[in-house]
Amino acid sequence: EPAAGSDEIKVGLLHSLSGTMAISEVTVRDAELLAIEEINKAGGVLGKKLVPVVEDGASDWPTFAEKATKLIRQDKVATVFGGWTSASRKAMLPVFERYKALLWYPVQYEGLESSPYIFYTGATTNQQIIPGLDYLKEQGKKRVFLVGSDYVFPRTANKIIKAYAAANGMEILGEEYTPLGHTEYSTLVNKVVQARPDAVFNTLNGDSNVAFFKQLKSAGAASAENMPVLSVSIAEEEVTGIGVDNIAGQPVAWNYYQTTDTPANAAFVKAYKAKYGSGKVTSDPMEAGYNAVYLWAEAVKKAGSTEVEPVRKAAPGIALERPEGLVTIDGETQHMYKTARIGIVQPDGLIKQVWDSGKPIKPDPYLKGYPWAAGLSAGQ
Amino acid sequence: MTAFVNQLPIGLSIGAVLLLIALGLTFTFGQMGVINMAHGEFIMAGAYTAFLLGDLVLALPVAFLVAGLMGLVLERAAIRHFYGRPLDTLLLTWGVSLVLQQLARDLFGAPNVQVPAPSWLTGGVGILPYNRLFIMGLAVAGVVAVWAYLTRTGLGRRTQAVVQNRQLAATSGIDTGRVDMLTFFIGSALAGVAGVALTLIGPVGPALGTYYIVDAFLVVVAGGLGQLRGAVLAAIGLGLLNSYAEFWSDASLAKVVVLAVVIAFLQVRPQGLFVLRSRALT
Amino acid sequence: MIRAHLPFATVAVIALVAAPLLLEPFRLGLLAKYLCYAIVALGIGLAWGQGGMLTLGQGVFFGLGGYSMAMYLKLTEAGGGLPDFMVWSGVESLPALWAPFASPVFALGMAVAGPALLAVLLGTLVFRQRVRGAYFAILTQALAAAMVILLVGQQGLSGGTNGMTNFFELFGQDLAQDSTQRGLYLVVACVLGGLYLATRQLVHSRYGRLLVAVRDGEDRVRFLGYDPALVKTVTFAISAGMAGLAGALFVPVVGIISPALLGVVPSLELVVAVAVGGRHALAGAVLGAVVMGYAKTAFSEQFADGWLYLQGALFILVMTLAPKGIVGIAGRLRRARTP
Amino acid sequence: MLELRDVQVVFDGFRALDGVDLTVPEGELRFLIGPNGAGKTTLIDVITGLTRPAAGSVRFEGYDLVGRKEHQIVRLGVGRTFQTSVVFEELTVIENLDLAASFRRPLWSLARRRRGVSEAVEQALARTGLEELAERSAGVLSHGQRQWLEIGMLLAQRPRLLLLDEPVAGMSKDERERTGELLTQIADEHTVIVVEHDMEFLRRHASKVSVLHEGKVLVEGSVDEVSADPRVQEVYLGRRPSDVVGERP
Amino acid sequence: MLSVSGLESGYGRARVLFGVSLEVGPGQLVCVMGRNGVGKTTLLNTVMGVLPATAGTVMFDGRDVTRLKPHERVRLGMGYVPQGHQCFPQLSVLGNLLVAVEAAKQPKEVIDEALEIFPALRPLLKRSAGHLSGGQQQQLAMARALVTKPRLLILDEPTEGIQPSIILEIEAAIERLHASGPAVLLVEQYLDIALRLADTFVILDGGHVVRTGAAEELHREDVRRLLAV
Ligand SMILES: Nc1ncnc2c1ncn2[C@@H]1O[C@H](COP(=O)(O)OP(=O)(O)OP(=O)(O)O)[C@@H](O)[C@H]1O
Ligand SMILES: Nc1ncnc2c1ncn2[C@@H]1O[C@H](COP(=O)(O)OP(=O)(O)OP(=O)(O)O)[C@@H](O)[C@H]1O
Ligand SMILES: NC(N)=O
Ligand SMILES: [Mg+2]
Ligand SMILES: [Mg+2]
Repeated sequence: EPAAGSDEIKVGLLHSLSGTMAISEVTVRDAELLAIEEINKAGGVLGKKLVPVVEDGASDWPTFAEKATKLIRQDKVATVFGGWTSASRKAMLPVFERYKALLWYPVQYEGLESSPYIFYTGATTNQQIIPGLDYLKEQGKKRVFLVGSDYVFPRTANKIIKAYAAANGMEILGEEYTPLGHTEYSTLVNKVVQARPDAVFNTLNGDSNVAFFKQLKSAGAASAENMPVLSVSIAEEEVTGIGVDNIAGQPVAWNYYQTTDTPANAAFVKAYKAKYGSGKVTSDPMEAGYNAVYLWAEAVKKAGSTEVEPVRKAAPGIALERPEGLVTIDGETQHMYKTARIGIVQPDGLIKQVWDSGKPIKPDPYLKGYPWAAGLSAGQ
Repeated sequence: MTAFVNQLPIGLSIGAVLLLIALGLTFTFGQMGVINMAHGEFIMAGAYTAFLLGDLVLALPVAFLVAGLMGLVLERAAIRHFYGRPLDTLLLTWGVSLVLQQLARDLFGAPNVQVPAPSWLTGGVGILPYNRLFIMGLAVAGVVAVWAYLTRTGLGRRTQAVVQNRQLAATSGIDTGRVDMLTFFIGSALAGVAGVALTLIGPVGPALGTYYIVDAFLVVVAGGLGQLRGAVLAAIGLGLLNSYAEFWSDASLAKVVVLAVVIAFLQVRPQGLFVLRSRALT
Repeated sequence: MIRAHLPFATVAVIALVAAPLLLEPFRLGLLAKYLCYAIVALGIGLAWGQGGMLTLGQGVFFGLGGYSMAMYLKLTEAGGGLPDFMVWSGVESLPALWAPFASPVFALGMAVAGPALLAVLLGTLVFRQRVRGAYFAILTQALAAAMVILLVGQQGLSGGTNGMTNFFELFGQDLAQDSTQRGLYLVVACVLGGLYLATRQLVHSRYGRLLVAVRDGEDRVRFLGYDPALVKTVTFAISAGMAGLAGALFVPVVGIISPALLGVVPSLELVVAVAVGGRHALAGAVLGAVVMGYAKTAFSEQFADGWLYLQGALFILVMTLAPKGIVGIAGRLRRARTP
Repeated sequence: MLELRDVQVVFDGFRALDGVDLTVPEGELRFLIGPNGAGKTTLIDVITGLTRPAAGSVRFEGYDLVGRKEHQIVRLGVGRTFQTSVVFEELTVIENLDLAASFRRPLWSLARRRRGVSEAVEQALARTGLEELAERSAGVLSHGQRQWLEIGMLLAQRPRLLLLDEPVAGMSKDERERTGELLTQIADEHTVIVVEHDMEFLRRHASKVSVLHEGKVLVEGSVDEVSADPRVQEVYLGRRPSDVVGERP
Repeated sequence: MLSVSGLESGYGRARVLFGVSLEVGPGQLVCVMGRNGVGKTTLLNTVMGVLPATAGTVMFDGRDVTRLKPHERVRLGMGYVPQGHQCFPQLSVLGNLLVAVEAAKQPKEVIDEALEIFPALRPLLKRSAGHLSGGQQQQLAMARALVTKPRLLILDEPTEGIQPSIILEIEAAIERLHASGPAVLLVEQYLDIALRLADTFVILDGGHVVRTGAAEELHREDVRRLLAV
């Protein structure tokens, strides 16, 4: 066990390295390791080297809680970068609050949350889902079918979508959930096809996306032109597994693509490929994880300490040029200002941006700025 | 109405998938009494074979061999110590399945991979795409082959003899070890074939096997152990049930309904659809 | 007499005195978790090792117990309001199902009685029809799968995939305090010890012999004038009740209950643990749960990337080389030493 | 006491029992013989609830046995042994016997440990000569020893009607002798039905014999009457009834 | 033909056979006798390789077969009818016979020959063997061994549970069979049959051979005395 000597700072990386979520989370960990390596190469933080302590959440929420406890109490890490699913975050939240430790969570999620001990570097709903809906509306897609995995993110997202639809003259033709890991979509495809929606809003997660798109494509009835499927959980990494043929031309909503044109991104993509192989792609959650390390390091520098409270105090207002553009920490919610982007999956498997919000959007996890969403965050 | 009618062929095609994944189990589970939880990983091996070859048709025979050989190794290395203890094989093979999943993760990476579907499989008839028809055809072919093997060859008979009375089989001149190997080879090989077919409709990744294993065993249980016609009817029945239950409710509830129906069904036919009764007490 | 109880007494002293003194709070918490699993394992040892019912759905009972306790904890914490997850799931008033769980007596009672009743129901259905062996195993496995889907689908009632977490206090004690956690550990250890003694008594009684007879020759038992379905159902219910109690203890110890804890995989892991420890001896079941729990933690900490290999390999090795599990190896060694 | 009327059993179209009428009064030792496949075991199966008759009635001490579960029939006082003996291999001989003797106790009372050996078990041990093997597990018994244990379990159950399916098959001469005496003794107070093929054994111990053939009772009578019957000779005894296997070791 | 010397075997730590030796010459019929539990079945199982021998050797046709698997011994010409009317319960009667025929690579016609000896089986050919009565199963077991055309036939209480008339048939069949060449190793409780058939006796007690000799040398009363408890 590496002792935290005077010239080292231990940080925890807690992602699923086994189980169903490993597909996505391993790459986020890799991006975080890259950031740590880069920071160390540049002299570390406060003159000390960062030492990553990697733990496996094993796609199992209670394990996330246990490993988080271990990182905090046993390894006494300065902070933890970790999680992907909302379930894992919900499981870790009480642990971080109980021990007053810090978690950096890198994935887009359903909002309606802000813990003083969590920094959210992925998008909240007003930075991804609502822009996605705006995009559909702009395209004249008014009749929408909702398809999602059966857990908290899709269900909450769909609640927001329905409220949005009610306020914006959209019609929701159906709302279907399938268990995580579900792979038989013929019935669902039949339902979708029969409903003849203008568009599908897809919040399926993980392997189900592969089955869904393959089976939708071979049913032949839907094409990206007459019935686009807008996805919010499919990034570059997932496209290969789905098969480009099955998803090319479909829209996705994120804050970052590998093709995003910033100098910081050029460097990030280059460094990532150099470290992990030229065939590898980068994606939004990876970039958010990569950012998280830099943002924390910046806060530590500013605070002059790795202690939790000074870092929290120092964090608000920190703004860095990141691969996705300017990212600023919002002190009130501990979420980030992020630029929303709609992209289209290209035949080469990359995603080309077709729309962006022009500037970073202020995070609004409780959608306080949207009158139609008033009922959603009641009780918070 | 169209949607409703469409569910019929959809149910049949779900049944065909179930049948294809359960077919190998009628060998390993039905004939040998081995509850092979690694069956799903043999399916996965078939799928990755298709990925490596990049050609579905070529992959069918190769996956048959690859998965079959994996089964053979498993049988020789471990399972043969467990005959007569079927419930223990369940746990053993589950351990094997964990290791194989992790192995796949290390060999091929955690993300899913893509197997290109041959161009002649694009398109379809009505609601049924050609790839579904292909799977149905494969399932039918598999059933016929298994049926012929079990009832038309001496090997099939020897397989049954070994399971039913191992010691007597040995003293009747049957090389029980060879029969075990062969049976397990075929059962696993069929999983490989199923894996190739599944690349047409599902994800190809390390967790592939886990998605199908519970359903596959339900089919075998509902059909009656080792009963080919039982497995066929159970697969079709469960496929249709699944299709209509999901049509009227949702995918989650459909799964629960399927299970409830299987339990209810076992109230009427405790040993599954078809059962060979024996006078012997257990 | 004294010699017969010596091993148990030694273990009891280590567990009740040495462990709380020597282990850091985090490790003691982990040990408490393993001991909760050991209670489930004890039930599996009874149902499977003795009674031959390979139950692959024990997580369901564990979960029912856990959810009962979690509902109580959530309600005390909400103090008349709605639990947090209901708020973000859009539930507006407390579901009727939840109301009685505000009472700790009801919640604890249900944690044990609920699983036992479900077991009686299932047992009556399947055992009367003489469904057994692999059929029973696969049915219970499907039950676990279905239960997870149901829980996940009922997000407003159950917290969905997330399950329930964020518990603050139990009977007025702050769960974040190390002293509370130490107290919980002692409670778990005592419950396990008591159940172990009771189960051992049962196994060595006539009932235990009958159970073995049912396992090895259910049909023949009928001709001795017993109803095997009744014997099996009662045993299954006892083991389900134990799993439920374990679940109820688990929740304040670990601080979360979620469908991931009661599905096919955790249920299988528990059975595997029993097999590794040695299913024919109750001590084996308990030992197996602790060893496998520890191995999982240790392997995954040391080798975050490849620990599944080690877990799988450990398990395959024990199963193939020592079909009677760790207890079997120990027994063989002892016999080798005493000529 | 036991009365079977027109009992029929059909398996996939095959009539294993084709209208059996049989009355066995209290305290009788009745032997049942007949060709292999005549339906003797099936008859016992029907009485004990293992096989459900397609038609006919089975009455025992006024109770209708048809449709009752196996264990309920045992609780009415009907016990049996099996042609292929089935004992609990992991339990010791004593434990096997004790289980057989304890079925009338309420289930909860079984949760106590067995202390010592009950009278019924002791008697069964003595009568079967299994004392020496008492603490051995039944799994190590040889074929013949298992036969004895089966008989012991039947005795320990203390039924009023005992049905024995080829109890002396595979036993040595002395043991057959002992079994015969035992059965005669038991029949004083109980009703006993024994299926056997050993004619010498019958000659020594049987008073009344029923011959079953193709699912029907062919003849009933004393051993001599029955073995003199040409039909019995034809279908069962064979051409050399005089020197038919008699001597045993 | 078969030569067993110093054979020891048992179950786990329990030894049952203590140095058993016996010879079966070509065309000879040797009858093993002994009370219940003396180790007769254990002896036959060890000779067939079902149980491993812990010491001693089994020679067949001058070849050491002690370490061979059961099926290899069958292929060398040993046929076995185990005790307790065993069968493959879910195969038909015909299936049971075919399995044995195929394993021994015999022509299908041998089945007809076997059915001549056991005509009662003919109407039952399609029935599942598990459904047969005990006696029918025992007849099937005999037939199954016969169709492999063994050169040494090993029988463990073949007449148990069989009706008197068929016992006579079996006796005649064994007599005929062994007259036509094959040697026979027989365990039998029916002394009459044993005395009529056997060329040589081997009497076991407590896992030891206590007496062995040609039929002429042994008198009925001697045998009886040796077998008494
Ligand atoms: N489940 C079944 N299915 C088909 N046939 C059966 C079944 N059970 C029994 N039989 C047939 O019924 C007949 C009667 O069998 P049973 O066992 O009663 O004969 P048995 O008189 O006891 O003969 P044995 O003296 O050989 O023991 C046999 O021909 C047998 O093959
Ligand atoms: N599986 C076993 N495990 C342990 N001991 C056994 C086992 N089978 C038999 N024995 C013991 O070995 C001894 C010899 O048994 P075996 O079956 O060879 O006897 P046998 O002479 O064939 O008797 P029988 O005439 O009753 O068939 C017996 O004392 C028996 O208790
Ligand atoms: N936050 C998510 N995608 O679960
Ligand atoms: Mg019979
Ligand atoms: Mg014997």
